[in-house]
Order: sequence, then C-alpha cells, then structure tokens
Amino acid sequence: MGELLDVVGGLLMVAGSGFLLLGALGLVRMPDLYNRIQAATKATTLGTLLTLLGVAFIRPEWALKLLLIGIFLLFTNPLSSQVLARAAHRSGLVRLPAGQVDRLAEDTGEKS
Amino acid sequence: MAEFLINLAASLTGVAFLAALWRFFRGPTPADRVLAFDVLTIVSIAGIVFGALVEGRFIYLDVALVYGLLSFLGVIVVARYLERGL
Amino acid sequence: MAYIAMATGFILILIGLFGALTNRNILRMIVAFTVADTGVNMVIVAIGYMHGRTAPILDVAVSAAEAAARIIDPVPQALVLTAIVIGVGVTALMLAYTYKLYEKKRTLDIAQFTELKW
Amino acid sequence: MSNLFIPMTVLLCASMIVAGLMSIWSKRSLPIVMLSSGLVSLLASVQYLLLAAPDVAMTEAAIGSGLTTFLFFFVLSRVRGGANG
Repeated sequence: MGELLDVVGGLLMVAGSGFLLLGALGLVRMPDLYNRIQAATKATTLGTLLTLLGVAFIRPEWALKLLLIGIFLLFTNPLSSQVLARAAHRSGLVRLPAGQVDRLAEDTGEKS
Repeated sequence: MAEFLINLAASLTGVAFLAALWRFFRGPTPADRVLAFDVLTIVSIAGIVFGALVEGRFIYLDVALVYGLLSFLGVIVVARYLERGL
Repeated sequence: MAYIAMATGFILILIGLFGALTNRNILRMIVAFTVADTGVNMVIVAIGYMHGRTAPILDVAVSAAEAAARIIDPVPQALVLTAIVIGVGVTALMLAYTYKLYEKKRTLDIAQFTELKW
Repeated sequence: MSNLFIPMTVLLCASMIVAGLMSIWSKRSLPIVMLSSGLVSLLASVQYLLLAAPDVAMTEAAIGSGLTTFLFFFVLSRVRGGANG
C-alpha cells in the first residue's frame, strides 16, 4: 500500500515538474510580455500545486502544511501577475506589435 | 521506482530553472525580468519541497511558506515602482 | 557540497569588492556592498556545515536523546542570523545618507563630493 | 538519495555568480541592478537551506530579499532624476 502511494506521488511530482518546464519554456519562447505572463504564471502555479500534492501522497503526515502552502500560492500568485500586467500596461514600457488594437485602453479611456 | 521518479522530477525542475534564468539574463524590458524573478521564486518553492522530501525534515517546509508570502511582496514593490514610483 | 558553497562565497566577496571599487554611482556601490555581505554570510554557514548531519532543530525526526550525534553546530548559524539583521541596518543607514547627500547636491556621482579634499 | 543535493548546489552557485556579475555591471540600468542583487539573496537563501540552516534561510528570504529590495526601490524612487551617472 505504501509502495503504491509512493509511485502515485512520484508520478504526480513528475507531472508537476513537466508543467513547470512547460511554463518556463513558454517564458522563453513567447514573443510578447503579455503572452509570457499568461504562459508562465498559470502553468507554474498548476505545476507547483501538483508537486505539493505528490509530496502529500508520499508523506501523508505533512499534508496540513502543504495545504497551507498551496492556499498561499493560490492567493498571492495571480495577484502578483495581475499587478505586473497592469504596471506594464500603464507605464507604457511594452509596445504592442503593429496592427493590433489595444482594447483595454479603448475601454478605460487611457491614453496608452 | 519512486526514487527514480523523484530524481526525474528534480531534473525537469532544474531545466525549468535554467530557462527562467535565461529569460532573466536577457529580457528586453524590466517587466520581463520581474516576471522571470517571479517564475524563479515559484520554481525555488518546488526545489525547497524537493529538499525537504529528500532530507526528511518537516521543518524545512516553513521556508517554502515564507517564500510564498514574500516573493509576492517583492514583485508588487517593483511593479509599483514601474507604474508611477512607489 | 560545502566546499562549492564556500568557493561561491569567496567569489561573491570578490565581485562585491570589485563593484564597490569601480562604480562611480553611490547606489551601485551600496548594491555591490550588499552582494559582498551575502558572500560573507555564505562563507560562515559553509564553514559550520558537517557532512551527513541535519539541521539543529528538534522534532519527531530528531529526538533529544540522539541529538548530539545527528545535528550540526548551531553557533555559526546564530552568528549569521545576527549578521543578516545588522547588515540590513547598515544598508538602511547608507541609503539614508545617500538620500541626504542627494538633497544637498542633487547628484549621486561620487566625483562631485569634494568637500573633504584639500 | 542525498546525492540530489550536489547538482542543486552547482546550479544554485553558478546562478548566484551570474546574478552577482549582473548586479555590478555598470552598463545595466539601476532597477535591473537592484533586482539582480535581490536574486542573489534569494538563491543564497535556498543554498542556506541545502546547508542545513533553515532558520538562516527564513531570515535571509524575509530580510535580505524582501526588505532590502524594498529599501532600494524606495530610495530609488526618491532620487529619481539624479540616478543616472
């Protein structure tokens, strides 16, 4: 029984690491800042949560603190990516490529 | 079997760390570097959990807890600086 | 493993000293000083590491009876813990002086502050 | 299973040297330099954890990486305009 739980936890950890690798690969390969934000933060959040779940399968007595870490990740991680995207949009550092329309600036009436 | 799976997962996490570090090294704008910093922190949380699992100590998970709370603060400080200057 | 960390600490000290001596901006000098501070802390922690032992915190994994044979020396870690806090105090003091100098002269170039030259 | 720590140490130490060299490179702009200094502290914190010092790792992650970066960016936003030199 314990052996089976170890193998299931290991498979979950490999899946989580695969999602982390996919997120980092999207961070390298995507052409634009906004594409990079949407590729990197979602995939890495899912990857870290799967890794924590796998560790909770291998060591069941650690589950409470791993759950706490997961809850903190779910609180803070989308918030930081949203603040970063808003700062990049408002500061005007990141230009859209030619031929694309900035719908957010049209909606909110900003100048950027 | 489980040991091999854990080693494979750690290797994949190391490759993800290298990719995020490459983006940190040559991001065109500062916002790219801040994003790479965030991803490096999340990958480091996974690495800390691997270290706690290998060492077998429960107390190492507190460091991951502190990481999850404080990377957020750093990113928000830099983002507010980029926005209009803290 | 401890030797790799110790070598990295010495390399960080050298990098920090090089940056503090060659940059002309005061803020860049303070950043380089922070890097050197991190290097010093890493050297002290790497000196205190022993191979095959674990962290000096007693819980269910390490009981009090076998603690003397399984934990490492906690004195360098306490030393580094104090040094980190003192380091952030020194950094805050240097940044406060930087802000006062900027208010006085409206520049951060180190070549402009020539009052103590004769 | 503890032989996993040596590749992690090599990876972290090489990344710390790269980030330290970025943080003293004088052609980079000043926010990038400060962010690189914060990255050195962050990776040093993981390295402290691998060197069996979790209390030092917690303190370094809270103070060295969080509070120092906040202080640097606070002062940088106050002296904006004279910072390029």
